[in-house]
Amino acid sequence: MVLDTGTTAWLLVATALVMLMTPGVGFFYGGMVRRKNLISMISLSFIAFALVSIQWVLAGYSLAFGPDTGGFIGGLDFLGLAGVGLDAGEGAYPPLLFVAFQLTFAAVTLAILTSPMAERVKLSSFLVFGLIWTTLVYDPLAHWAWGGGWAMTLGALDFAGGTVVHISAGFGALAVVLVLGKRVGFGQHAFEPTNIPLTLLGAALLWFGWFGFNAGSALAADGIAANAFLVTNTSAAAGALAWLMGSWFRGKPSSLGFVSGAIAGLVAITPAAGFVTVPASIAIGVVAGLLCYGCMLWRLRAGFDETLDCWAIHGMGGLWGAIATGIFASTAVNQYPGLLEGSTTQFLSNLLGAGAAVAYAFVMTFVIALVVNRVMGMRVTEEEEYVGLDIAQHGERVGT
Amino acid sequence: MVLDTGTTAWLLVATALVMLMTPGVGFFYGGMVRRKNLISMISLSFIAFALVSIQWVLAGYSLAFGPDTGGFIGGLDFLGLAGVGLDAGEGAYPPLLFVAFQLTFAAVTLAILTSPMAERVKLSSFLVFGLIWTTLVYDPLAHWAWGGGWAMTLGALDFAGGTVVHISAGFGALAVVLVLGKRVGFGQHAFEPTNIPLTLLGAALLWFGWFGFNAGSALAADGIAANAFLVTNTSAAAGALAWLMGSWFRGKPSSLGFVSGAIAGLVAITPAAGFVTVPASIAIGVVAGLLCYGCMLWRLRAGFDETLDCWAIHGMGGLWGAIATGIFASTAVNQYPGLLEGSTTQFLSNLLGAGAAVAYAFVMTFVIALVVNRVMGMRVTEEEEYVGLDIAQHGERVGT
Amino acid sequence: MVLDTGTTAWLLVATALVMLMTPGVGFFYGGMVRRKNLISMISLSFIAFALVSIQWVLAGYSLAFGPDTGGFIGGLDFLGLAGVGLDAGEGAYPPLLFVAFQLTFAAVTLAILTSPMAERVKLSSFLVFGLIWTTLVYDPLAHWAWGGGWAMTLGALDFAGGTVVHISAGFGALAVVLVLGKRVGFGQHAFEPTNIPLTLLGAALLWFGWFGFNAGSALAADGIAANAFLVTNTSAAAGALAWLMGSWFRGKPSSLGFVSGAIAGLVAITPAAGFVTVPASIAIGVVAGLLCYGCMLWRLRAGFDETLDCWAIHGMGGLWGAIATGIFASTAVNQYPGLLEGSTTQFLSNLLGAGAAVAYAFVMTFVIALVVNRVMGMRVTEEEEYVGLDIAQHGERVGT
Amino acid sequence: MHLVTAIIRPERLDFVKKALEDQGFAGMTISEVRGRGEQKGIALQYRGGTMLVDVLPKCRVEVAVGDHRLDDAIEAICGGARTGKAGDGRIFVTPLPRMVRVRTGEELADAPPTPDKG
Amino acid sequence: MHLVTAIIRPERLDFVKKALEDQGFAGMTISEVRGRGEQKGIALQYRGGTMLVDVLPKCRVEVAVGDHRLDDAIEAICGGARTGKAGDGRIFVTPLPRMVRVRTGEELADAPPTPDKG
Amino acid sequence: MHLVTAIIRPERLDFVKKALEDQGFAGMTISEVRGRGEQKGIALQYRGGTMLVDVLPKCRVEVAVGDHRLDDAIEAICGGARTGKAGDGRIFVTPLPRMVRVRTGEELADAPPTPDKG
Ligand SMILES: Nc1ncnc2c1ncn2[C@@H]1O[C@H](COP(=O)(O)OP(=O)(O)O)[C@@H](O)[C@H]1O
Ligand SMILES: Nc1ncnc2c1ncn2[C@@H]1O[C@H](COP(=O)(O)OP(=O)(O)O)[C@@H](O)[C@H]1O
Ligand SMILES: Nc1ncnc2c1ncn2[C@@H]1O[C@H](COP(=O)(O)OP(=O)(O)O)[C@@H](O)[C@H]1O
Repeated sequence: MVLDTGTTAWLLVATALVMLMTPGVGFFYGGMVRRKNLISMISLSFIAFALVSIQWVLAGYSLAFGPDTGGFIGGLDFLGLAGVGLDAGEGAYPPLLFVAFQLTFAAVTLAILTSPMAERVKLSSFLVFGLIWTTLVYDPLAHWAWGGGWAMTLGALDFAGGTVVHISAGFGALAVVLVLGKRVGFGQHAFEPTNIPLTLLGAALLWFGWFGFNAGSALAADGIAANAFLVTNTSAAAGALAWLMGSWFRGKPSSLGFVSGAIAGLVAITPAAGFVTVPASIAIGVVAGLLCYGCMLWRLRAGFDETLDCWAIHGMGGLWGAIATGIFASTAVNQYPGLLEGSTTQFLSNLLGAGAAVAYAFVMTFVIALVVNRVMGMRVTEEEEYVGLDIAQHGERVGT
Repeated sequence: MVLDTGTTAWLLVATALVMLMTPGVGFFYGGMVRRKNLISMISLSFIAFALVSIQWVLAGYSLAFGPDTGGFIGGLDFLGLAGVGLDAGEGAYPPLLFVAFQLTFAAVTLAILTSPMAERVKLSSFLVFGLIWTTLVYDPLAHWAWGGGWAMTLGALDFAGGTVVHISAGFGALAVVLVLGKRVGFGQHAFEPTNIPLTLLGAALLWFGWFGFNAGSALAADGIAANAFLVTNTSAAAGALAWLMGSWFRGKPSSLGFVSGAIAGLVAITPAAGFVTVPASIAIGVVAGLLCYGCMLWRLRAGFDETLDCWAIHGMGGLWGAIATGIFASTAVNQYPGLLEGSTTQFLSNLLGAGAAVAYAFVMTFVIALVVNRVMGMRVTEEEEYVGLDIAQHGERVGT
Repeated sequence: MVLDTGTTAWLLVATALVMLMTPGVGFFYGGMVRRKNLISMISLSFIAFALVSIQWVLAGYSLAFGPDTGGFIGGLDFLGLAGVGLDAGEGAYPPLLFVAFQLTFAAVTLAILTSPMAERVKLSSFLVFGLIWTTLVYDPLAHWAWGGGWAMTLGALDFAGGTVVHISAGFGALAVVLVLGKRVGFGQHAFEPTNIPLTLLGAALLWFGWFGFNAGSALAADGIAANAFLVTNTSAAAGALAWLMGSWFRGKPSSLGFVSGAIAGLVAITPAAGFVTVPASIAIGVVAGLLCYGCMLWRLRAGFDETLDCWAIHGMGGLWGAIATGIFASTAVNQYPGLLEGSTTQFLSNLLGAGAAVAYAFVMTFVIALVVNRVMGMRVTEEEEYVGLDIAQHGERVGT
Repeated sequence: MHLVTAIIRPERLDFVKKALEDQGFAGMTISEVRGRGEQKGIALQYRGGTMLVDVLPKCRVEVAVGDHRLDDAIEAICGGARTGKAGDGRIFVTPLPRMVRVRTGEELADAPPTPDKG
Repeated sequence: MHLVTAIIRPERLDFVKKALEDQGFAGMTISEVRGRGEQKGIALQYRGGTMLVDVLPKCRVEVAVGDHRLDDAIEAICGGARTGKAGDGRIFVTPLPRMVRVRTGEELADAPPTPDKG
Repeated sequence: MHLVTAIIRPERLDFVKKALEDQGFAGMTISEVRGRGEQKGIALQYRGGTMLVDVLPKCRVEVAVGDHRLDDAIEAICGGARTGKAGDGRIFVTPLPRMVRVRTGEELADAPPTPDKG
């Protein structure tokens, strides 16, 4: 195709917006841990971004978007971005820009996955784990859904990464927590968040960046992008208000509940953004807010220290989003009808795509975490955990 | 018209930029209240955004931009965005995108209006008040100026919302403070700001987002947008330096003075951004900085607890901006001549448009606040105010 | 040329992104000073932005981009932006937008230069110094490289300001520290950073804004912009990981090291972004991270109180970037071959351009600082330094 | 001498300072604490979990005073800090046999000077 | 009366509060401090420089108690705060000849009331 | 035993710590306070209003010492904290009849050990 400057302009910006989500995750998570682990928590996201940035241009992009191999993984043709050019390719934008756009998705996924490692992971092991995980879990999943893999062939819809990003991080988190175990003292004494305004800032950056995430996934500056933009915002608002009301019912309407609900709404609309209408997005958001809130309550009761609720919000929100896409997809928006418009096939394809991702992410992550833990230990010592990771791992502290 | 990808790209981004202004208001305001109310203050903006996001797609857009009814309000044709499409309409962009763009304006206006409720409003009452206010005050005002209402017919110029957003919030704030009254202890002991850097961050996000606000209001990626961008920045800088110098004259040049002046300059240039030249924007900014500074000093002397100076900065800055637009509008920029180019009509139209908005916003807000206060009480109890709204309303505290 | 909406849209956004870098510098620097100087440190950046915003539209743009006078400076034809229009000029965008875009570069440069003044500069003197510096140092350097000056004629490549912005600020900083001297107590007791998360936030905003800085400098939404975007990100990530590893080797891998390395990588890729490939950008980033880390260690050992390492990171990173551009420039990306593709000329031109900028920035800055210091004193009194600049200069303190 | 340590409401700090100054007590040390007296606790909610926040922010004011002025100091603090509601605070008085001025190293026998003496 | 000042691990605060409550000590004042006992120092790194951070965050808990309940208070604190490892903290006991309730201005002779008495 | 409480300039903390260590005083508790001695107040401005900030940040250092080492501790602190200008700080000495190590529950009779003994 010939290069379209409007589309290119939008993709440049969308890429920058999604990039901002990774530090956003860092601040969102960081504000909720204890003060002695704040720098560590933010740094995990920053480091995840840098790590994946390098991995992606060297190998990740090729594994995800290289020529299909058996429906499972991409070929090695684009290692080091060999042959990926500046002139418009299949789309109306430079292929290099698509590389950059997709890079930010891969990076933020690893950042989201730092939730179950909060306040206890060893930095060196995180680097090793992260590198393996993004290569063996993220890259194949991206290939399945978007790179010509089996799920794409099957017709499972994932507009902007509900499966690739959120299910993979969410169910991966569940696996990680099984290997890493609880923080010392979890369930015994209260862990108070260190800086709620910082979490609110992170949430604001996430909400802001998510416009690039979802509307950018239209890969064009057109009506689909506009639809994705508006349903994204609507679902976020609906999720936020739903969680707020839900927690009000049980106690006080906390600001953390509000932003958690917003993230839940954003996650759930992600796979659906280019396929559903605004009214449907309200339903998707409300259900996401209430469902994820319920899942969080359950995991607390069950005593899982999946510290920052990556599973409850991203995992379950993403799963609901994949199902909801199969239900609400509408030909009023895009060419795909969902269950409500009579297409059982679409619904089942989406179910299958999501289910496979759940299983693959959970099992593979478990194996990787187990191996890394066996070989080099994924946790710091108890003494280091007591002192805090800021001092123990980074030799720094928040400030005076 | 046919869809233009460049215009669409710019509007997608501008919408995201304006969206970021609402948390920006939250941080800007939040840093200036006492520590025990910081989460509450930020949350009011976040909640305002979610609330208006839902109201707007259900009814607000239709009331503001539906087919005109008597010059006063839009019809109900677009309830739930029925019939608002993805394909380019009257503009070179998808109508759905215009919905999203305008949504962010409606949301930020309610956020700005939280100033006089700081540290004392009851959350449930704010939700009710906010819903009524955005429906009965904001939506009609938006219709008057932009949706085909009487002010638009008259020819009153409001490029990006000096009247609709800033006058309505500013004079609404004056009305709210009459109903809500002062905080306990106001005028007796000093209320020190809890976190000035957070306020500076909020100001930075506002300045950044305002480029979307003003330059986005060109609804095109063209020369008018470029002009709006540059005069916005210039007026902000001029306002900031003017307030800084003014406060230096009376004492020390505070950082809060600097950013307040910047906001004053941004507010004042808002209605004028697409109509005036860069040199005129320096004059508009300097006058805004000094005028709003004077108004703030006056309201402090007068003992009004309009806590975060929404009236002094947005109300009076917006009023000055509406007048300044009538004075400085130049055919060198756009087709409209102002007073300096001999058009008394333009000047008077703008005066009338602004005056009507002042009166309508003040009276309607007063009535709504009065009724909500009578029915459910808009203030927390004195005991809750003493403990702080973070704990009392949200069950949270800033952190450790 | 005829106006292209895609290009215009991208430049509007890129300008906003670069604007955000100036508060980003403020937060980045601010988090590293002591608590009693935090507001002052942030404010210096904010004030620099406002000051240059006014200077630029009045005179700076004309001096930099007015008709060439002897290869050294631009003419006065565009004073007050006379004759700078809204319709597309030589580029496919409104000339006024180019003014705004370039304005943000001039502003951030002065903000970067506040490093050696940290915790000791007198605000009034900073205003005077800043005004003179941007006029006599920045504007000529911008003219040399981009406005038709001798370096441009010579063919020295500086894609986005490695020389104009970073070398000028970095070597200017070295000169300033010679005049201003050390902070009281430097080298005697430890100065602990007040708020590392704030520095991380600043770094995130810088990384984000830098996409506008570098990819925007393509002045088009095309393949060069896409290339600039991706190499920028890659070099930042490489620099961050390199510094992290370097500091790990000597002790603990600090988060401040990570972000310093990222900035180093961003600085070094700046002049090269439109000319080099992704693999080259990894090399550029790694060398930048290690080199700047080494320079910082050296200046600490040497006892220079160039407080926030503007010289080590921006000066030396910029110098390396200019050289690296001469080495790695590739015809696979743009029309210019570098040393590796056999062009010694390109390499030498770049060396000359950078060398001249180093000399000019250092000498001129030294003279200006000396004169301002002689006339009005650039430092606060020792008593004010002890109390802290927030109270002494601004009459404020961070908060409770 | 005695060291008078008062735990007061943060918003009464200015009044306490004023009252002390009026009595000639210029030197003082202030810090932020949290405390609980007879006030009831408040339940905080944190993403589904609950924690009891039963302590509220208070200011601690410490003043070293000579024995003959001890009652004046206590009275001044009570006067400035009192609102009449639960949570007004407490005053603790501990013996202070010695006090030293760092700048000079001198032992201060009595602090602060009585207003009549200067 | 005596003022009991305990320097404890922050994460044991809830247990100490609970233990004190169980013994009928409701009033207390809490603040954040940093401290060093027999624990070794830790070297912090700051962009190339190094600084020794040898102090770790602790909580200070102050309780005013009547003399006949002093041992109960100490025991309660020790019981709540102990983990058995270095860094568990210290308790300082200083004499408290006088204590005043600000709200009423009354001198409190004994604090807190013994659980049997009320 | 006595509890030595020093209010010093924050930037002298490292020197005071060093001086105390040199004398064998390892244990200490540090906190942030604000204080006013003979220094004049400073007027803060807040968006048009004015407030008097007359207190400046200080560090409080507490060291429990045996009676025979009391003067050594005071001297060490003065030596480390002194700059010779107003604002150098004060040292308060209060009696400390009892001290308990939480980890073991043992009463500590004398703290810290004299350097010769320990
Ligand atoms: N027994 C005590 N020991 C230590 N501090 C106390 C005690 N009782 C009260 N306080 C402190 O005094 C503050 C004010 O308490 P307040 O509720 O006014 O006490 P009361 O009304 O019981 O005298 C509390 O927040 C706490 O910090
Ligand atoms: N001599 C002392 N003077 C003042 N505070 C002390 C002293 N010794 C210990 N502390 C305080 O007690 C805390 C706990 O110390 P810890 O290491 O448990 O002491 P130890 O094991 O020596 O009794 C320290 O962090 C410090 O705040
Ligand atoms: N009378 C007092 N009571 C309590 N604290 C005091 C008193 N005098 C001084 N201080 C504390 O000592 C700190 C140092 O005071 P400084 O100005 O050096 O005192 P001076 O020179 O009067 O001895 C003050 O900031 C304050 O915290």
